Amino acid sequence: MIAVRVQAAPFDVAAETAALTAGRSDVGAVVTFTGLVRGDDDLVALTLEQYPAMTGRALAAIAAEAETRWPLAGGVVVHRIGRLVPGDPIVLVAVASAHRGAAFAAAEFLMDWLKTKAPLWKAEERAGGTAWIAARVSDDDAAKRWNARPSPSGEGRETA
Amino acid sequence: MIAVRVQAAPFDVAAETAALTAGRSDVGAVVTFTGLVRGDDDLVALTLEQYPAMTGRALAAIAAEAETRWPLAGGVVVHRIGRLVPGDPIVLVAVASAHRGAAFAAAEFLMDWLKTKAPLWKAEERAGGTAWIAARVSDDDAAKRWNARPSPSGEGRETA
Amino acid sequence: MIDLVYFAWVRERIGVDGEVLPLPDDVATVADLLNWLATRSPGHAAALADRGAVRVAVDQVLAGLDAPVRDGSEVAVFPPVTGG
Amino acid sequence: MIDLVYFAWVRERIGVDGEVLPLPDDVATVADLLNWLATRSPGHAAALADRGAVRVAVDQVLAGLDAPVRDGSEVAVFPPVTGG
Repeated sequence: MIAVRVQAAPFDVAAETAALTAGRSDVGAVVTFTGLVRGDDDLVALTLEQYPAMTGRALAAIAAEAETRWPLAGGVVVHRIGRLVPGDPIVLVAVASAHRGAAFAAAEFLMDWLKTKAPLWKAEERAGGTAWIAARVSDDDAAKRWNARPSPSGEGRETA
Repeated sequence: MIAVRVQAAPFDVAAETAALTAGRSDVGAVVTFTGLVRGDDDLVALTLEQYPAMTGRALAAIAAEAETRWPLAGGVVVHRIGRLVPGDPIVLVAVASAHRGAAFAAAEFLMDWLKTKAPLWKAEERAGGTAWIAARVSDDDAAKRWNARPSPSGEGRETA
Repeated sequence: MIDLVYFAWVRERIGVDGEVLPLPDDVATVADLLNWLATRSPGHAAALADRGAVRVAVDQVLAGLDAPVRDGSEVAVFPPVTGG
Repeated sequence: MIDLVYFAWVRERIGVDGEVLPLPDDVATVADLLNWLATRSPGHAAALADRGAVRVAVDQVLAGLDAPVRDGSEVAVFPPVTGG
């Protein structure tokens, strides 16, 4: 079961991953991805907006999809919203599985989706003002690779 | 710079990853892999043995190789040795990069190598006795995919 | 009545997070709804000037221009999602 | 002198972690060394019975049977590594 949350508050990676393995001896692999706000091009802050009813539903659906694709022991997805500054953690994906291949693939699948398909909108705040970000084509390509085949294999790791 | 350590003591994932991002705003992605001892087939304990001079050198070499293949902001590899029981964390790979693709690929590359090529020997302790484990072909296949191409792309995520 | 919610620059241009309006009889589809909304204020018109730049969800599910809009629906209008 | 170190079941069968021995004049290669070591005790013989089952590192670098062995080298004998 992969739990999903959208919240303004920070997350505690250690606490989230400890919960995935507590009391179990069938988990051989825990992969975590922590995304942080980069200070590229003098970014001052990033503000994320969600559509709560739709964002939560969409995250739950992709989490369920990951569970059908790979044999997972558990997982958690936490996406932050609100105003974040460079260096702030913005997204956490943690996946537990018996084997490393499934854990890596599921984590990367979830991240590719989150970066492109999650119903979230981002505004970038710089010295010159604040602007809403348009969807990025390269990220869409990264997400598409998961649609091209039914099996959980991957390719093209270069995507950002 | 990817630091490498082989030690009997447990590791602290949160402290290791905090060190990778402290004071920086150019890290967008931190991927961690934590390997845990699985209690398959009534395993009682796993004992790992290293050849200190060779194991440390080999880990440093693969860490340097990962740094030439992907643009990384930093990383750490910690492998435990000695007697470990099911549920115990046994290996940590943490990699920081500007982008998620490089962080995922480098972490998976390091793990494929560690699981197959690291100069370590494992003995499995069960109710019936203790036996040294032979090298596994499927893991070798997982490691080989990184040799087949010069670019840091990947395929065949199914490998365990 | 129809429950309208707006996000990102659609929200900023219209000037409100959302609004609850009586559904006109001649509004049957998402396209009808956008045409009607665009007449309501200069802000609405600015937000909906380029129909290709906005996406619509009916009851939290993405919907095309031909999708039906019914009394009691929640209709969200927003830019293409940018992900996390 | 040659510094020999053993790991895993090679160590267990030989019965010691390692040993420092004078290098015989007729031992020039890894193959020569293994042939000579196998004659030293029943434990050595058991550990080295199947040469295909052991690997050798000279000064911490994997070495083939033809690799030279020199006075002062550290030679490790172990099973194929199983990784972590």
